[in-house]
Amino acid sequence: MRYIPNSPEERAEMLASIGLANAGELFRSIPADVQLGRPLNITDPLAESEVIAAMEAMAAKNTAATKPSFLGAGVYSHFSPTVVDHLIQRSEFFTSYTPYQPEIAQGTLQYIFEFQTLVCQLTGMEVANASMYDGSTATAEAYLMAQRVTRRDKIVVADSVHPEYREVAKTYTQHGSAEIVTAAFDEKTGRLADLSALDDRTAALVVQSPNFFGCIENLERLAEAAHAVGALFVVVVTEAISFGLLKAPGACGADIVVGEGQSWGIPMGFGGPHVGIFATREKFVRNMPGRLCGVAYDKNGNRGFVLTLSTREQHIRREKATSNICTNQGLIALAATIYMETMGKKGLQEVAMQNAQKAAYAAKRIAGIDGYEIAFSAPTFNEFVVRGPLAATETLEKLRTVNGIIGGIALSKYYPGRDNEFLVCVTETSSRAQIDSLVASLN
Amino acid sequence: MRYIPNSPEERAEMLASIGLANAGELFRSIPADVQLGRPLNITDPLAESEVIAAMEAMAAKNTAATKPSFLGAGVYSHFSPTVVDHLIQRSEFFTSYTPYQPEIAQGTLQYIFEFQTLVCQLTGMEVANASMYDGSTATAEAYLMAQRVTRRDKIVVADSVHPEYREVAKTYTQHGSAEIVTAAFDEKTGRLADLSALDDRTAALVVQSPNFFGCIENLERLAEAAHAVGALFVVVVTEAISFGLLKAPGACGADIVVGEGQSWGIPMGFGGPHVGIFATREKFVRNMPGRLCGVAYDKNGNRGFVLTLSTREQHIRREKATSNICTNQGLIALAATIYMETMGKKGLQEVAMQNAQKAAYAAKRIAGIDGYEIAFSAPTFNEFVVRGPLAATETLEKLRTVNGIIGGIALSKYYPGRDNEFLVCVTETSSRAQIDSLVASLN
Amino acid sequence: MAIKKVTQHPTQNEGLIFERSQTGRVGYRLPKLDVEEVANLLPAELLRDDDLDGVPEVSEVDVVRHFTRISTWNYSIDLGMYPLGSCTMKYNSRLNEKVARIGGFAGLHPLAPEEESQGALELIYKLQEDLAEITGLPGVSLQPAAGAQGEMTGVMLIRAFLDQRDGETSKDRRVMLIPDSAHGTNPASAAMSGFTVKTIRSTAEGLTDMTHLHELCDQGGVAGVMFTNPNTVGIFEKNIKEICATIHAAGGLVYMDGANMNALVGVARPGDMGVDVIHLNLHKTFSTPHGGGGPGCGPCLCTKELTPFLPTPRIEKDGERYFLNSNHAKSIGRVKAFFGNFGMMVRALAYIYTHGAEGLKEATEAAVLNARYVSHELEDIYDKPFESDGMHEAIFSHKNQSKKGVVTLDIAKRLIDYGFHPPTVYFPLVVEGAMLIEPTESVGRADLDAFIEAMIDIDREIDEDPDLVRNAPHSTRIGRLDEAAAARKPVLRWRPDTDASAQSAES
Amino acid sequence: MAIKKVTQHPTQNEGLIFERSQTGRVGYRLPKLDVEEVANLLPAELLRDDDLDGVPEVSEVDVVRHFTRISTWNYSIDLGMYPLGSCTMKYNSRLNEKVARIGGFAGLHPLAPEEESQGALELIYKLQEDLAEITGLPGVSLQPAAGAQGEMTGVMLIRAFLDQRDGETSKDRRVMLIPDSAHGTNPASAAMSGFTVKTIRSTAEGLTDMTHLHELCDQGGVAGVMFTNPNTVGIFEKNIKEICATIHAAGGLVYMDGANMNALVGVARPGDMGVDVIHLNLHKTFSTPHGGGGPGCGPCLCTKELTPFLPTPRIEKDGERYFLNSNHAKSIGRVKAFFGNFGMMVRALAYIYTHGAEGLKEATEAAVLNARYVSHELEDIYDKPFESDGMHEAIFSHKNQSKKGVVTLDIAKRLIDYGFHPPTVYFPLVVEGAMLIEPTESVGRADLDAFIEAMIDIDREIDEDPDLVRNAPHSTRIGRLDEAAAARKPVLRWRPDTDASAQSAES
Ligand SMILES: Cc1ncc(COP(=O)(O)O)c(C=O)c1O
Ligand SMILES: Cc1ncc(COP(=O)(O)O)c(C=O)c1O
Repeated sequence: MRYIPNSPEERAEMLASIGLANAGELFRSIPADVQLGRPLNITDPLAESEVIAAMEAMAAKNTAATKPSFLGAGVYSHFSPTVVDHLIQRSEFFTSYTPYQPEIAQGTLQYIFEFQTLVCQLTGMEVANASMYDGSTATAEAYLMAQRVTRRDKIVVADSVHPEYREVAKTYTQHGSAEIVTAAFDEKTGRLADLSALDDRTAALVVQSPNFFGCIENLERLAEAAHAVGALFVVVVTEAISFGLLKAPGACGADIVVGEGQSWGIPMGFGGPHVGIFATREKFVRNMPGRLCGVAYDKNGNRGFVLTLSTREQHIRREKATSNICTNQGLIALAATIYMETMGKKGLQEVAMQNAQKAAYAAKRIAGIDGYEIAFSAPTFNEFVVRGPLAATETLEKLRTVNGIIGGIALSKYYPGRDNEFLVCVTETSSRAQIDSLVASLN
Repeated sequence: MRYIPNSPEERAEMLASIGLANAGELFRSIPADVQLGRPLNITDPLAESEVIAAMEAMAAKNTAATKPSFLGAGVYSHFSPTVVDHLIQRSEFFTSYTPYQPEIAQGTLQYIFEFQTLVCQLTGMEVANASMYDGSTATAEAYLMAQRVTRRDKIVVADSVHPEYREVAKTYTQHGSAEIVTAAFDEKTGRLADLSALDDRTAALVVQSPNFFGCIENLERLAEAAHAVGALFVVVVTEAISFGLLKAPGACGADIVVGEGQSWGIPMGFGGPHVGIFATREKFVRNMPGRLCGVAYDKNGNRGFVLTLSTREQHIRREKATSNICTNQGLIALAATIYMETMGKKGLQEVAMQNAQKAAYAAKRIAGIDGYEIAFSAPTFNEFVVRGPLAATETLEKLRTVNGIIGGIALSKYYPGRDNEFLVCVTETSSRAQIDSLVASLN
Repeated sequence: MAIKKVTQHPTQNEGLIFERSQTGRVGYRLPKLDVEEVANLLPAELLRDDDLDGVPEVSEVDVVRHFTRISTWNYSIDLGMYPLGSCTMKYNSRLNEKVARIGGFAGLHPLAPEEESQGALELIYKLQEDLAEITGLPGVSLQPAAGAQGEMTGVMLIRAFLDQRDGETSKDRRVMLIPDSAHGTNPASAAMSGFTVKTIRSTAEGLTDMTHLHELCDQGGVAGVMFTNPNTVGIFEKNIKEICATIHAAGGLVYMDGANMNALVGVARPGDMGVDVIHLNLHKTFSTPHGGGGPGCGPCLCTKELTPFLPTPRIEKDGERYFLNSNHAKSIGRVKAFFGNFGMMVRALAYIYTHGAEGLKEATEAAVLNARYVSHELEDIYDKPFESDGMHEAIFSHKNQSKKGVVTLDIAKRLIDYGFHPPTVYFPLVVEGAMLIEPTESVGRADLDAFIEAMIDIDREIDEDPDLVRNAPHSTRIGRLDEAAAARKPVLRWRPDTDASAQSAES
Repeated sequence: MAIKKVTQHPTQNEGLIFERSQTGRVGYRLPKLDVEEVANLLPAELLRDDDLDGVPEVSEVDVVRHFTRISTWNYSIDLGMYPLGSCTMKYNSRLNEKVARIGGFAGLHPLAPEEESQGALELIYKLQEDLAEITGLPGVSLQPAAGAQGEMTGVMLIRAFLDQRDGETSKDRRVMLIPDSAHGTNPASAAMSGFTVKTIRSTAEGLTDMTHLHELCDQGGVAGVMFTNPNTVGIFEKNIKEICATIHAAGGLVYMDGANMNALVGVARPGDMGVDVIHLNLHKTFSTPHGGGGPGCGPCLCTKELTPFLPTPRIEKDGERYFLNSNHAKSIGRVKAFFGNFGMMVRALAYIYTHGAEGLKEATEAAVLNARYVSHELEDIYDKPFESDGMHEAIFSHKNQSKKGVVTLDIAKRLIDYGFHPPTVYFPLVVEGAMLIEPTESVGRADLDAFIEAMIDIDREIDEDPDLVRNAPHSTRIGRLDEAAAARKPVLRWRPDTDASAQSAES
């Protein structure tokens, strides 16, 4: 086996040197009746070229990967500079472990510190952690943290938060004391409307902006409402590119900002691995889940970085930890860091602007088709809901089969009853020609 | 420009700090009448995604790259383990210069030393250099070195040496004193037959094995003939995979072995970059062209490596140098080294055996088609000449257009008059199915 | 000394990117906007007004040099032996990296129509089948992003099963038994599922204390046990069947932490031991890169009885067609958006294909042999806390050395000077000054011998020059960092006033 | 000292792969042979009988660790400033690496039918056109594999032109004039084309000595001149037009070595100066990676008059179709099999596309500015041998320091301790103890300042502690190597008896 350095000959010598006759004796401590005693029913070893062929054959069946697509809803098509994937393939980065030995892990620790800083800068928050699994689990952890901080149990969550995020949060909280109330959005604007559920038992008001329908929420107003009842204001962001253009949640009064960093140069990869972001205010830092990296000095005064405030974490606190998370999304956080730094201030602004402009162009063109309208009136970033004359599933199926375009997501998948509506996403990677052919095909 | 660190602002400051008003003044020493004074007539800068799109558009027009192919003739399709291309992309390797500062280039020097050793082991020679441009220029340098060593000028070269190699050697030697005589091959065996040109004015007998027709020469016999007249015996090898199976030229009496290392895991890449190999006997080392890496020690007795015997080279010897070569094919030599070491003794033997077996299978099948025969009787490795009923150009064109198979090379391209013959190459990357469909299509 | 004067050494003293930033530098170029630009597209009050203050401005060259330089400060598997016990730091195949990047995988949107993502569903399905065969447990969910999430998922399966089986009275079963040697994520995950933890003692041989286990079961209310096998000291729980039987008899279910499956693949299957549910760490046993902290993939596998409760959507097959099935009424629900860390699944399946059945078993044997070899060579010099044979890990305490005033941390740091990554230290807690050494199968004899020689040299150094060891490492860019001070006044992000001065080799 | 005892440090003391080899290790796996295996396919006397004796047997893991470890002993552009004068060590874009690996390029056989390789021919053609525009010379061959081969090609064009122009009498024109400051490849290439070399002196300002040039021309027999511009001391030959005129008047042709084109792209064109033929180094000016020694690509460009003599096949266009044209009767012939180092052409065109006209000029300006800045900051401390402004390089002699017994080599080695690659040293020969510094445009001000500070520190160290500098480097794995001894008894390959013992940090 080419991944095993020691040859059968060497292994035989080593066995002998520790007084064993054969490899079987290594497993003497396993009772015979639980030993398998037969070969696994798994393929014979494949050659390198055969593995590649098998994988390429499967990949080729993913025909959607090569078609013009307007899918968004939490995973976005953005261009990632070549340096991102090249640099994360430095084996010093991708073949190292969690930096528990700081003297030989400063490379990892320094980029985590840069990631934490960039997340703070973009979200407008004071502290951010080293990453969560993804936006959905980060949202779930926000529910739990809000309960810890406020010692209250009611979570008021907007109906327009990504449905899969709400499902995950429900799973995470099902055995705790949380009471989850869903707040409806306004049929005209698409924004969160009904805040009646907010009361003095409320731990958090949780909203997404731009929300699942692409509508940008009026965060300041919502923050006031939450704070008025002593609840935390939690803002979820699924499209991290929006930070380049839209007012930072932190500047709007958010107490916790969670979300998905996939847009920062991470491949869509059928949904993962992506990277969850989690940011909050300094005063809540000891209630945060996940790893934190901080500045430390050696005895010569050299600056370095270490994992810190670990007393929150499972390996110290065990059942009393703020979360059970251990392995996070380190390498993806690195990719996101490289993306943000390569794009830099100007690039993050320009790419956000291009997304907004192209989406606006597409929305305008589509609204111009008779029988079609933009379902909600609130301002949008790079996604919007289209209401058409037919069932969206039919419309999209026709686009796919007749025109070879993946036109978007039928809202009915998540919002039963909303049959004629579908969610369209337009990023900097959609060319005007592709948008025009979408419009032509709808026509 | 994203590759230029200093911003326009910074550059303005730097200009000021050295007392210049603008960038134009940097070029004061260039007379105005030779300054361009207009923008170059070249494209505007493209975005990263636009460059990729432009390149992929061109690459897509190279339809041959994705078709089953039986092309050989000096460039071969072999599988390269993934580690090869991954490791040469370590920037410590690919972004470093020729190792003129050994203390910070030991990585490069050590692999050159390993490359030299591996080339010696496979060719059966005593010394090898750090690489030449390719097999053709290595062959040309062998002509020149043979003249230097023997102080004779006549080069007897087999007609069955790669025609492009002979062309290049002709170009290199055209202004020297060399007299080149071509020796014909035997129409039945395909092996070098006529040695009548050998005489006491002969500097070298130059043969290729397996030769251009795929036929394995009887090197021992030829070596004796060459040595009998005091000429050097120069063996050219275009298919380096053959070393895994065939007797080493060094063991057959070769004085110089030159050839092409592309088969050692290097992409075909439309003909380059590949890597020329050059090996000879210890006693001729000071007459060799190209760089040599050798063992050296520091004052603490630590073993290291340095470029050595440079007094042969242009930067010291100038017009009296053994060659004008400076930049060589370093990174490709690294790739070849990684390939040889990854395949290892057993892998180099098995891949050679597979090539021979598959080619033999194909030859047998093709010979079985009526109207078709194998043109020459000598033993072959992974290439052979097929003689068919029609003009080879027609046969191949039909295979290409009708069956989508690139069937080989019409010999008439290089050997006018040999109209019905074409050269077929079968390597480990041709599946039995592909071979069978070639046979079926010819039928 | 020689380098003392060098205060600017770029590769040694690369600052934070924010310290490199210069107004006006750019590292990107986008295509020109190809639609008419609409002025004030959005109301001003929705727009950012801080001009992304503080976000760096650097060129592509700055980025490449920055990350290349700081990368050289890391140790990694590709540099050498990385014997972190419990972490299974084995070779991360390049082939797996390559196939995970194939466009048809990397460029696929998770919400693409099923008809157009059959290959991805097929891959997940095939991996599910192979993992089921390897563990002997038929129910599989690949949704969990890492081991801890796999644990939470598994524990929730137990909870859901009990709630359905016992109805109301299930609320009296909220005790999860966990050995004192367990990894911290076990109790943490149990707590997230509403269980209270009771700790099982370990015996002198490093095994679960059966009498204590029976006691605890007799106290009642036992929902189940979470144990690791081989356990966290690297010993196989030979009473495994009795453990399972005892728990089952007490009406509870058995959760096995599969982090140590590298000792068992192809040799023994949890399903055959009586285990009800398990998680795997594809980023350990199946070699997906640990990436400096993640990502991982923590599949949860279970018995037929628990299958109905698995997270949805489940990836199922109908004839030749693969599809997502969300209607499993009893499911605990989704634990992650979409389908989990798909990219890790591609790598893991490539790992399985490359090894095949025989290779998987060979890897297990080689991994256990390497650990046993290290244990055998060092047991005369370092205190081996348990008699019984270890499996894939060798464990030592610092007893012999601490007498001389040198502790595990010092030994770990000194190993760095010898070119090795230290083992896992001070875990598990049941062993004083634990050094948990997991060589994995990816280390050859020469490197093992060098490691053993280093450990022996260090023990000698402790006699000759203890301070040399106490002040280690000496060969790194930076010395031991004051972690206590760091936690007292945490600085968790850069700000314009962050002190960069202290980053020189001098000050 | 601290690390003194460490004799086995794997990352510091990785041996040769042959020393790692163990019988039975394998690093590969091929598919099973899918045809019936024929026994003794070939006569025994043709087969190898040495069982590939000595060829290593290692696992894939051994290979990855071996090369990763030794790679860390290299300095590289990605680690920092690499100011080798004349070598133009600029940033090697990752984008270029990516596009060069696109399957349609990397997997294309050079003898594939023209109809099925149009994209590759198109790429070559487009690069030819852009290089012609950049140099102002219309004839292009991309066949030469590197600069030296481009020189040989160019000189042969001159020879062919003269032979045709002068017929028989051409044999009386065999003198190639070359400045004493020229790169060694120039005379070597001239010799390969049957020319004898006469050396032109340089003036005190570092320019071609015009009077000497005229003298030499008057002596007759002049076939041409080979000069570099900016010349190898980094100064633009301001008399360029007169030089060309003089040579032309003498019946010769003008060859310009284009290695220093990074100072001119977008600003001035050799074709407009009267140059007849030039080579470029795509691995310098157009950023294709130098790869630790190669590969390169050395296009040869020439005037319309010389075009008929260019190597064949030439890549030409007929309507929309690109094709290979071999029938140019006057061609000097082929200089390389197939079409040259195509992979480098892909990278170079990507470089041109990324910069565009404006970016190419911007790079030239930035490169010249960086050099001028270094020159300005150091000229008070290091002896600047020439008055005139340099272009893309700063040149100093060690005059000021050698008085104190420290020479250029020592300064170069000490720079290593400061984290920089030394500049080109002792070239060109016309400057005593030359330090030829070419920062290129790829270095930012902070790194330039650090380099300048290092040079100043070293000068101070020479006063305070000259031995510190004389014994440098101190920060590398290995000290200065005894090159003389190495050349006296050359060991050029490993053999089973090669001494590996001396590879420890101790001995
Ligand atoms: C025994 C054990 N259990 C559980 C875990 C948690 O797995 P993960 O880090 O993937 O969440 C680990 C890994 O750290 C472990 O070693
Ligand atoms: C001035 C000059 N001319 C010619 C050459 C030779 O170019 P190459 O090394 O590509 O053959 C070089 C590069 O070393 C050079 O610096």
